[in-house]
Amino acid sequence: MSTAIAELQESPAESRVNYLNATYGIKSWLLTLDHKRIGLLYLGSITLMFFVGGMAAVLMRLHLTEPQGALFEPETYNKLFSTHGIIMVFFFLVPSIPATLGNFLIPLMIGARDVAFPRLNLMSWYIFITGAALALYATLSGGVDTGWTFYPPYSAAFSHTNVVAVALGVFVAGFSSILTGLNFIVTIHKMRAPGMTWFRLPLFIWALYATSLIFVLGTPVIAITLFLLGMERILHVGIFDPAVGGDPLLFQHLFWFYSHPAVYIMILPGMGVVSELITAFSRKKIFGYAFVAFSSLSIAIISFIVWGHHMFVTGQSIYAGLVFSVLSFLVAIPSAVKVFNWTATLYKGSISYEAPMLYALGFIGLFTIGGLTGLFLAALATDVHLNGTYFIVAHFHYVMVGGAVMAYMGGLHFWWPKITGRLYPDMWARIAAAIIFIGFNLTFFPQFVLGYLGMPRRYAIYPSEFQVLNVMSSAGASILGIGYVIPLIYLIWSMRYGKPAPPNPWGAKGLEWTIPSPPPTENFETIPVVTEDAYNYASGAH
Amino acid sequence: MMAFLQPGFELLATMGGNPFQPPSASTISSSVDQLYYLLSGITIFFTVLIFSIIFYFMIKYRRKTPNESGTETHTPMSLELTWTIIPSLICVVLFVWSSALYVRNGRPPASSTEIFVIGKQWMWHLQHPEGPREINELHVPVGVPVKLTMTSQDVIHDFYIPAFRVKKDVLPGRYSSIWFQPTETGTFHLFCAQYCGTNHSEMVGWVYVMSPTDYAAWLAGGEKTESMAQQGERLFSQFGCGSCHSGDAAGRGPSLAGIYGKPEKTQNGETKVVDEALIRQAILNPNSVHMPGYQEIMPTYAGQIDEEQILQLVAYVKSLGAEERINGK
Amino acid sequence: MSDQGQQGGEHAVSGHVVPISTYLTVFILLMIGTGVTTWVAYIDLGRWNTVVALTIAVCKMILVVLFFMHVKYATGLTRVVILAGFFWLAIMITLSCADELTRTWEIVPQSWLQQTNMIIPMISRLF
Amino acid sequence: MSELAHGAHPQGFAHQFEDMDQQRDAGRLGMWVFLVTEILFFGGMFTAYTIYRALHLPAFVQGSHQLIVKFGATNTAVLIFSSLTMALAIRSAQTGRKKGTIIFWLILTWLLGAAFIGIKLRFEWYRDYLEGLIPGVQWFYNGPHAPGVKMFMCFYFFMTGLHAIHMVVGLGILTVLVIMTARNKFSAEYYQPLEISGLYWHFVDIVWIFLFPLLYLIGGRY
Repeated sequence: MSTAIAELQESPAESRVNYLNATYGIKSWLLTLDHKRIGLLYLGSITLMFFVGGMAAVLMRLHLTEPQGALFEPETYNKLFSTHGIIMVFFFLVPSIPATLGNFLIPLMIGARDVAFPRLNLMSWYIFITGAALALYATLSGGVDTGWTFYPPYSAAFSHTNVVAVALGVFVAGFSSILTGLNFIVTIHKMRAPGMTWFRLPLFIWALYATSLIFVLGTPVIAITLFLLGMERILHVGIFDPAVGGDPLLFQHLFWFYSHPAVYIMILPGMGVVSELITAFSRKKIFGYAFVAFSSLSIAIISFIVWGHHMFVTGQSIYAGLVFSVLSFLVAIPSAVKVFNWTATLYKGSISYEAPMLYALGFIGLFTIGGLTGLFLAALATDVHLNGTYFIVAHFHYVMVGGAVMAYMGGLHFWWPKITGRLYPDMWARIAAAIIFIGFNLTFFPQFVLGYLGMPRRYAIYPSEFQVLNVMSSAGASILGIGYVIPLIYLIWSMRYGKPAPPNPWGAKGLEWTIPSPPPTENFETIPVVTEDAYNYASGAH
Repeated sequence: MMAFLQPGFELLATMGGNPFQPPSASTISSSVDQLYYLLSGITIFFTVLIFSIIFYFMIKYRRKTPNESGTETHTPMSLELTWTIIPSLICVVLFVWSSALYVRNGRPPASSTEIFVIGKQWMWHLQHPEGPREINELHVPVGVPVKLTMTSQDVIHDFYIPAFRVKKDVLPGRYSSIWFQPTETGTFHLFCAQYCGTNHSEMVGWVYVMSPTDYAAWLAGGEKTESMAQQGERLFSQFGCGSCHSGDAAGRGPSLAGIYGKPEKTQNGETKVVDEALIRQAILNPNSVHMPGYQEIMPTYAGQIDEEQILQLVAYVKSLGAEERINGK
Repeated sequence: MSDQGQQGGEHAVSGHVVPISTYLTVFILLMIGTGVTTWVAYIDLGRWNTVVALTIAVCKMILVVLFFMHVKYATGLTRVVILAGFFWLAIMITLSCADELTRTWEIVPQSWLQQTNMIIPMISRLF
Repeated sequence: MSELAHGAHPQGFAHQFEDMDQQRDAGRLGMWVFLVTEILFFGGMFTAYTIYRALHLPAFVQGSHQLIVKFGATNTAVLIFSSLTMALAIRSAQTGRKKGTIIFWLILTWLLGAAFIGIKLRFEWYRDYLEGLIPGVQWFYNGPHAPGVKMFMCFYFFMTGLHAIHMVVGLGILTVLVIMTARNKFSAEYYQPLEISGLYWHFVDIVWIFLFPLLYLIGGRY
């Protein structure tokens, strides 16, 4: 791939100085400026958040096995789904792929020694941790019961829970997103190796560039919105209080101006990962590189003009509803283009089925369902019936969990040998992938039906005719839960006992595979010069 | 596509209820369902398509030797255009159809019966113009269009009747409305579909669709109550509204007779149609809709009057024909 | 140099020195703008007061951005970044207003109702 | 690729870059991207303001009349002047002037910024406090359109408050720049911290250029 590849020795990781063993001690990690170590710091923190949010989900599903609620008072249940939503959205999904894999891989993939602003990078991890600690403290000590959407007037005047503390946590974590996005944009613009032109960039980089745009353009708005909400709650000045002329729907507009694009913060990096996995495991150039690249950008841009579809039944004017509906349908097109291009990439490939590929294929299937069910919600007449029901819950879990988390798991497995220098047991990984896929569908498919039948979301108790489907969903959730614990175990195990990984275990293309696993602190001994397109598998030699 | 699916669902429905479909009991529910089936058809078609292609490729092009690479294919523009244009066309059709349905369902027929709804944590208060009040229950006659005028006393709620496929947020500080025309008698779920606090899931109730005779009997039965307009009239005199809005030209306030539904000029020079929302605003924040030619002397009644009483006053004002005089004068 | 392609031109202009006279001219124009804005506020132009005040503000902003912030001498990339910021602000304001300011309009115009009554049977017959 | 990369490191050079030009470009782009986030940050507030102003115009006019134009106008002039001095500080670094000159312009900028905040605090906010015009803290206003005026004053305090916080941060940055200049950190070849701090300072100025007509001059003063 590059003319300046250092001679690779097949020496075991331990005997060579790399970014993991270059320095030791807590301080060398907490004060590190190395993008790879910062990526690992994020990995640790978001894994913790994932299991906290996951615990809340497990408890919710257990509670819902009985129509009258099996475990909790409604108040506790409300706190559980709020905790689940807030932790998973703001502290797991948003930073998941960008802050871990993105941090680790962007400089490696574009041939740079580090991101443009390493200090800022470390600072954004500290900001994230501060926000996360605040949110965790607030949710665990008394909790919050507004849902992750914080709609006033409930959140501003009626809830008796820790709304301000949690909103502050999200507000703080927002600045971490902004700084990460800023860092990535500058890095991708200014730090590319010689010869690494825009159209030679791996698609993962395109996807992260699009994601960073959303970070930078959207996150400030949620920050200011939560600031206004906090002020309203503390001072009761009436910004969102209709009694004095305020408009609670204005909060929803500002909230969704960020939070709809935030969905694409979660899914776009996933799409980038899948583009990498599909090409690597079919050993073939991606089908329609430019289409996939530009569809990332157009998704990022269109994502900002569709937020009103969250508000079709809120009393938004019918005229705005029509505009937002037609714009929402627009997103379907670049998403469809991506799915078709991935599928076509398989054509005449040389396909192998290691665990990352299984996750990638699972992603395509689940994202297809998640995307298509989005059409129901962009269509005004059906949205009226389905909005606020379990159909919504199922739809966005298909996109966020079936899409983003599958891709995250796939990416983590794909680059794990590069990150740790160790191989994990592939058989276990395949089993886990299959369990997650099955458990996921069992959990969330029944929820589509529940939603169409009319069961509203966020219900602690529900009419008994919905019990069968709820029990099915809970059963699926227990399988899904097991599916997520297995990788945690074997990945941790592999860090110590796994076989040492060669520099390029998959025979994949890309600058990150030209350097040893794990990479040295400076990434590249000499900056490579890129002379060919991405995914040039035709050039031979794996 | 629909043609394939619908008979199946209908068959299931005749076989003692379709477990995958909620009851369909209003004039709009079947058209919404039709769109829903089309969307389901599209979803199933493309999901099956993608899955089959993937499985086919997975088997056909599996890696046979470890060092094999894929065969490079070139990207035909025509293919890219095909799968850009076909989804676009599908989206256009879906948008036009769903929007047409939404727009048509957005405006109640002029002949609708009006029922007033107040949401509060965590119950629904409903009042019929004839006077009867209900909590978490709604009795309506079959075959008659019903318009609900709704407001909330505290947080945002959402009035949702799955069997009618209607849903609308109920917001504090303003009136929102939905309408439906039940086609079948029976008992149907009523849900709050916007999270509204601790007992959100208990803010549920039942809608009873009755035959016109049963409905008339239901209205007549129970405690004898004044109509909403009569209750409003009582409030009108209780708050002393008639001392200014006396109905003659010499009154300190404008006459309210026949004012409902008419465009009126406000002091800012805007022309506004007098509707429920404007009357509400005039009671709570009089100066904001002050009419020219009168002094700004009306005090606000915010805090002295609740949402239910405002609705009764609205009903009273609506009941005033142009020829009637206020307060029986 | 490591950067390729689009950004090639940036380095040539990295240290542009703006003459003091330009700075002073811009400063004087900005001061005049402030004076005019304030002065105009005391003249009754009806709705145009706001338009004039904001137009002057935009002009002042453009002067600051072009000269004090050196964008006149910067690359296309910088300009795109700035325009993106304002474009997204415009999206937010326009689409929020699309709802907030049309809510008091007639719920559904009568003519639309008639059209939907034509469209719906036409499309549903297709399927 | 530059020969500098692993050779002698020039003043202020960071290891992850290939050469000074790349570092300069990256820093400048980074600041611009940051300013874009600032546009959207203030933008959320401007959006809310625009909508409420349209919905409650008479009340907002009434609210605007509670403010004193002469202080707003003075402060606009003060800030524009400080932008000029900031630009001149950068120019003197660019052209390799003595560090005394740079420090002179920086301190002048600092003083103008402080004057802005002083005027804001002493003649505006303090007076608002005495007159009970601070919603949620001290509120006596009883005139016409009271709810709308309260809303207006909320926005006035949030917007000018956020702006003032940015000013205070700016003063902090200026202090650091003065110290760095005094320690000979800058030269005609390396003055980037000055340059990108200047961008920030000018941005804060621009925000005020909009806040002045939007808050003080609604509906005219005739």
